[in-house]
Amino acid sequence: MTTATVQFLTHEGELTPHPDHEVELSPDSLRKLYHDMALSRRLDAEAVTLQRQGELGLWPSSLGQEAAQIGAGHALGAADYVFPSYRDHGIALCRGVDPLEVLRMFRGVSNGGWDPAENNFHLYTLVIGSQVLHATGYAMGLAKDGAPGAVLVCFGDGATSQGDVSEAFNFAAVYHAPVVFFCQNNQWAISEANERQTRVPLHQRADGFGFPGIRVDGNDVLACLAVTRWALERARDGEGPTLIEAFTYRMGAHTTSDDPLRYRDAEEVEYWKRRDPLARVRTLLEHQGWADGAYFDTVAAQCEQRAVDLRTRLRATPDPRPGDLFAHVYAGAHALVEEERAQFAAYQASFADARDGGK
Amino acid sequence: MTTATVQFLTHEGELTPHPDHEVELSPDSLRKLYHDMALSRRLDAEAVTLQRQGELGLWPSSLGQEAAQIGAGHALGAADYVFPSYRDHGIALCRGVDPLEVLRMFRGVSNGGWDPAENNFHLYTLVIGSQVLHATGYAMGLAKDGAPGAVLVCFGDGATSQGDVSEAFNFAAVYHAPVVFFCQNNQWAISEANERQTRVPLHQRADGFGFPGIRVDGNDVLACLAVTRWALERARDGEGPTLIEAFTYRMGAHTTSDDPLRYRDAEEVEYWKRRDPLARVRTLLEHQGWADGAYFDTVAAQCEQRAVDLRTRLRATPDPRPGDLFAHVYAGAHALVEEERAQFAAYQASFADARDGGK
Amino acid sequence: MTVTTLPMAKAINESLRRALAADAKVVVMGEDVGRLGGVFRVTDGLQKDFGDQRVLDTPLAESGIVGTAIGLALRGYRPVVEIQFDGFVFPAYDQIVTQLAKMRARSLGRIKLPVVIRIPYGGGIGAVEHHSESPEALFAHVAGLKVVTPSNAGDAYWMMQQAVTGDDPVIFFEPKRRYWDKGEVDVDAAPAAVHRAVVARHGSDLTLAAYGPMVKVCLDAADVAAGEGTSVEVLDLRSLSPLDFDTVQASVEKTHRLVTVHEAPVFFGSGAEIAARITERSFYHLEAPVLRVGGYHCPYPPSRLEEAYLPDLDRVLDAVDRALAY
Amino acid sequence: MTVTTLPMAKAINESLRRALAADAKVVVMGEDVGRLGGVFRVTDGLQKDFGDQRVLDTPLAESGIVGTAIGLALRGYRPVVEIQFDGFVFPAYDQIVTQLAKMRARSLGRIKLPVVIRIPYGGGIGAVEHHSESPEALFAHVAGLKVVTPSNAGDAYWMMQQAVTGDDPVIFFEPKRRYWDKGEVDVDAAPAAVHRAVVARHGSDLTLAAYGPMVKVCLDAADVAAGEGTSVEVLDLRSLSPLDFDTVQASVEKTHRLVTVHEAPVFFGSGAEIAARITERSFYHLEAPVLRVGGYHCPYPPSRLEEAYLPDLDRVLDAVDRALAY
Ligand SMILES: Cc1ncc(C[n+]2csc(CCOP(=O)(O)OP(=O)(O)O)c2C)c(N)n1
Ligand SMILES: Cc1ncc(C[n+]2csc(CCOP(=O)(O)OP(=O)(O)O)c2C)c(N)n1
Ligand SMILES: [Mg+2]
Ligand SMILES: [Mg+2]
Repeated sequence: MTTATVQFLTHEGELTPHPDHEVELSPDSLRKLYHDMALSRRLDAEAVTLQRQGELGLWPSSLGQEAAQIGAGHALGAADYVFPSYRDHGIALCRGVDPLEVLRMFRGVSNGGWDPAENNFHLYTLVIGSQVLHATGYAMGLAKDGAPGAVLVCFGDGATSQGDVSEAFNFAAVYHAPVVFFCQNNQWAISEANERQTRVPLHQRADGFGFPGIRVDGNDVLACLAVTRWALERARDGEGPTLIEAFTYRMGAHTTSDDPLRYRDAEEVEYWKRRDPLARVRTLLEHQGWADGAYFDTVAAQCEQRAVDLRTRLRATPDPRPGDLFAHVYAGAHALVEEERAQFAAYQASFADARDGGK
Repeated sequence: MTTATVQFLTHEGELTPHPDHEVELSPDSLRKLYHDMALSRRLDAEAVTLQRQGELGLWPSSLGQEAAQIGAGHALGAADYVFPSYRDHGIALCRGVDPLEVLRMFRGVSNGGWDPAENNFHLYTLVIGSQVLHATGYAMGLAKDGAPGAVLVCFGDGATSQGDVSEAFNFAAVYHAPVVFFCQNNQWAISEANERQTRVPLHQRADGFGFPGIRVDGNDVLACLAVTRWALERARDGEGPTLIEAFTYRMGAHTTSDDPLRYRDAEEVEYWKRRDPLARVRTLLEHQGWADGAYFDTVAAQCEQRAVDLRTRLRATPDPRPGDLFAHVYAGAHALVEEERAQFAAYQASFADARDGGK
Repeated sequence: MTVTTLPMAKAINESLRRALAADAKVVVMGEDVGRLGGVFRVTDGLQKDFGDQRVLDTPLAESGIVGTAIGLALRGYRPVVEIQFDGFVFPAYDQIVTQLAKMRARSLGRIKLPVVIRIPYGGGIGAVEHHSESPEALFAHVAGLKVVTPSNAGDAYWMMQQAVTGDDPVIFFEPKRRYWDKGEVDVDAAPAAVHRAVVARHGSDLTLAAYGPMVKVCLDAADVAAGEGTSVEVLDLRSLSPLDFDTVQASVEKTHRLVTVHEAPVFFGSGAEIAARITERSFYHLEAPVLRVGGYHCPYPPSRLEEAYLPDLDRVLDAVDRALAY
Repeated sequence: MTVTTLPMAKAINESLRRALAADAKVVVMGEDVGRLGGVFRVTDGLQKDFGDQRVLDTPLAESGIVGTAIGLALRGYRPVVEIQFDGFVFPAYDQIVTQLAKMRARSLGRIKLPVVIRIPYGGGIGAVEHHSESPEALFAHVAGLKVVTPSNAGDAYWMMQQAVTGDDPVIFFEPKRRYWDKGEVDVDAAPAAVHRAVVARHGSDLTLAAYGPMVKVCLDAADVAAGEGTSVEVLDLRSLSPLDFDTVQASVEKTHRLVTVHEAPVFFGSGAEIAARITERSFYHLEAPVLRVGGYHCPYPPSRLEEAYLPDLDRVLDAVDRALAY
């Protein structure tokens, strides 16, 4: 594969044709991409605010990665199955997952929350790299079933260092599994820059396992869409796995617990602000005459409305009940869980009694 | 790197010049290589016999891999440190490890046995791939110390599938560690052929991590020597890691417990017999006029003598004492170990008492 | 009733064969399980009969095997994974502990992961390092996993059926030194309810609680004890998570003395949990503290020392004597 | 005597600083330990002061970190490894269990591996999944490892000195919810001998045995109990392998009642080992069975449930009452 970065849209918002890849452009599709990116950004900002207000325990912001996520999200078909990492709120949005579900998880209401089967969107995985093997196994199953669809699995630049990810690359290659490895290289793994993780551009990792790796401008939604679509089609057509390295930038902190001022320069952030994934689409929409100020105002208002709605619903989210501890540990019976559940209930009741007794 | 296989000596025993690599040939050095290969083979055969006779619990034969092991072994300098796998009896020989120590391990007398510091030859590692990380860490330490020498680490084709091995490749690349990854691709991991482990030739794995990978004819001792020497020099010169894939063949069973007739064809074995690593050196020695029948008889007699000696000494090897169980668990004191040691001694003594009491 | 006499390895083989035939979603996977039939031949002939889409020789990577098995289970499969030896399960430990065990709870019960992980375990076969260990405590401590281990061919057959058809992940420990011990297998009727301990031998003076490879040792010890006038009850626990404390309690409240026996190290081993819980449940019934027989706090030794390391008849009888001396 | 008052995190930082200054072979390594100073700032400033050859930001791969640390130790280094959170130690579990723990015995004592693995552990900080676990039992069961955990700043300082300068691998569990609790650190005199439990509060009616984050909870419970006329002795175990049973036994033979407290699940947890061994040692002294307070047999719950899950003052007092009721 070429080591050049696939780009369709420069950071000044100009279209650049690409020899190998293409994407059809229409006012509607471009506006939809813009809309989803704007919504993703707005809800992400809302989540950061909600965390500051104590409504969430933690939030890993996707700020700056909207092109990668919305591009990949738009490439997916209904039969495709996604294994996200923990920062893929944009893809969740494209899949139709209620953002409230994602926030509930970071509120500490559940460790997962949504129904993966409903939108073919698996739960977030926090143990770095684990899900890459799950995705590969799922893809092996798809192939066994002769089912349509492919698997897209998301992970970060840091994750590529984990043995599990290399094992997944190898299993996928050996079994020729219909899986697209979608690495969002946001250049940071918490405080560690790419050179602490790898000596070579990450898409090159695929060469060593025997399938194509390709780098795409991760801040160019059109390129991300086109390349992901291409890779998914390859997978569906039985051509095996692909590694996509979406080269992007984590504009914010690693999570709301993190302080990036300790480890990276303000200039770097400024540099990447000028490569903002939304700005360039906005420029293109304007240049093409496909959207005007009124349109952008409408989008902003819609997003605002969604944010307000999300905030309201989150605040109304009840805590789980203590007895839920024991609810889903096993599918079948487990004597110890039953014993502890009963002891716990009795213990809880003794408190209620004590309270009622006016203690 | 070239994907062609480096070869100096065809399997008919003819010299073929190589554009990138060379090795100086002298009667003495070639005879020494032959001698060590022959000795390795003879002692290996002795070990198989000893296992059949119940003197060993298990033996993983190195039959067929003598060129790879003796070639690599001769490339090592005194300051280099080796992390073997569990089949590297030929390299152990080159390092000066008493073969009895290796046999003691497979007799079940110890789980390791020799002193790694004595010959810069680490203990065998049975958990596939683990030692590749140890080697990388050791090499990182060498570099930190500014010490001379490099690390050579051995592993098999199957091992390349383990996450640990990929992690080691990546650590070595990132830290530019002076380590040579010496993969003996004997084409089988117990019953699994290469295509169950990888989609591409294994030396290619290195590309994805950013250092050179090279395939060498693993049945050509001259090529193995030259390429390993080259890679070790690169490492010592601060040029970082190299992956060598020595393409060879496991002529025997995986271990004495294995029955390869269940999973591979006789023709394949026959094919590789014609590529025997010793035969071609013998032919070359004869063609060059550097050795004659008398020489080969002498070598055979020497090897026989070593085998007899080994057998005698092995048979005289005492079992460890039961109390040794507790001997080396910790360096410092550990109350539980002391308690159990005392209980065990008392229990053992009670038996002696019972026996003495004529029970 | 169709009873046949089979070695345990063959009973498991037959059970897997039945599972593969009954449900197209059952897949068997692991290192060397296909063409070779596994290093212990437990999967012998399965690939030949069910094809390489059902019985997969995998790359040599335990994390990869379990991780992809989880993915297959998410896609509706029921993978039965073989780990070649006890000591090689640890590369997969992360996938087992953080993913396999927890994903059901994480999904609020929406996801089920019916993955069976078969692990030949235990010593006594004169093997090299890492081939004789008993790591069951390291799995029983982890919520979300079931941990079982048969002691005989009939149980092995049925417990495998239960494991494969159940909807929870099961760590299935196979006592490798009993693989060739023959036993009766009734393919029509399961010998005991799932996750129940059974009384392998009735007695009244003391209870021995064991599982897997140690059940036979305990039965032998009970024989010898009987000759010396002591009536020993032997329990075969069969399952460690859940652990059938009711059966243990009932036995102890009859015999008033309990000795636990396992190959794994005593320190933080199964015996500790059994001792602690039974002492709590039956405090006033115990006439002696629960004594524990097991491995020492040292790495599993080289094979020429394993006789000294492993609990055997004498060590069990020694503990029986000590318990009776209270 | 040079006593300063420091939060535990800072005490460990100072201890690492002292170790780095005292011995050029000490290296600190892990994810984000350098520039960032670790997510809990325990290694804050160390890279700045000792350079990136002594304090290494590593690739994101726990097996790689521990595996290369073993290699460095073989080369004569004394690596102090940070695992970012308890739930992320499992990718390294294979290297820890099969290599780090066993290599000394494998080499007949010729190899020493002075590797310290620091693990911030435990809950109570409102974190997401995998960030609140207490996996200590999974290490204590493994021979060849030492397992320690301080409960206060002074101990943390000294136990780290002992861990780094000792020649055995040490799993060093740091109770993350106590990181910011201040305590006195005397940099001239170690507060207690290595691997000894200490009596954190004297009492006569019942013994509470705890470690790490639960010591404070037990001290608080003892306070409340004192107000109700019950004199509770609190032991801070400090080390789980080896575990100082002598001190526990001495206390129990005085108070006749024992309750163990830890955050980890009770099933197969530390409390089981303590209960089993102390019951064996002090059978005739116990007036009640050893009761165990700890986590339930479920995955660590989402943070809005952790209050229900974690042992707290009330649950400890409930167990105290139950033990006294015998
Ligand atoms: C196995 C494991 N180790 C460590 C962590 C702690 N951790 C959480 S995120 C992170 C960095 C991940 O970086 P990257 O893969 O680049 O993803 P990004 O956060 O940039 O999206 C680390 C080290 C973890 N979650 N899992
Ligand atoms: C982690 C681990 N898993 C499984 C095994 C069992 N096992 C021993 S050797 C072997 C095959 C190794 O093949 P390869 O790496 O090609 O080396 P070779 O035996 O051919 O020299 C396997 C699966 C092991 N030793 N370690
Ligand atoms: Mg990143
Ligand atoms: Mg091989």
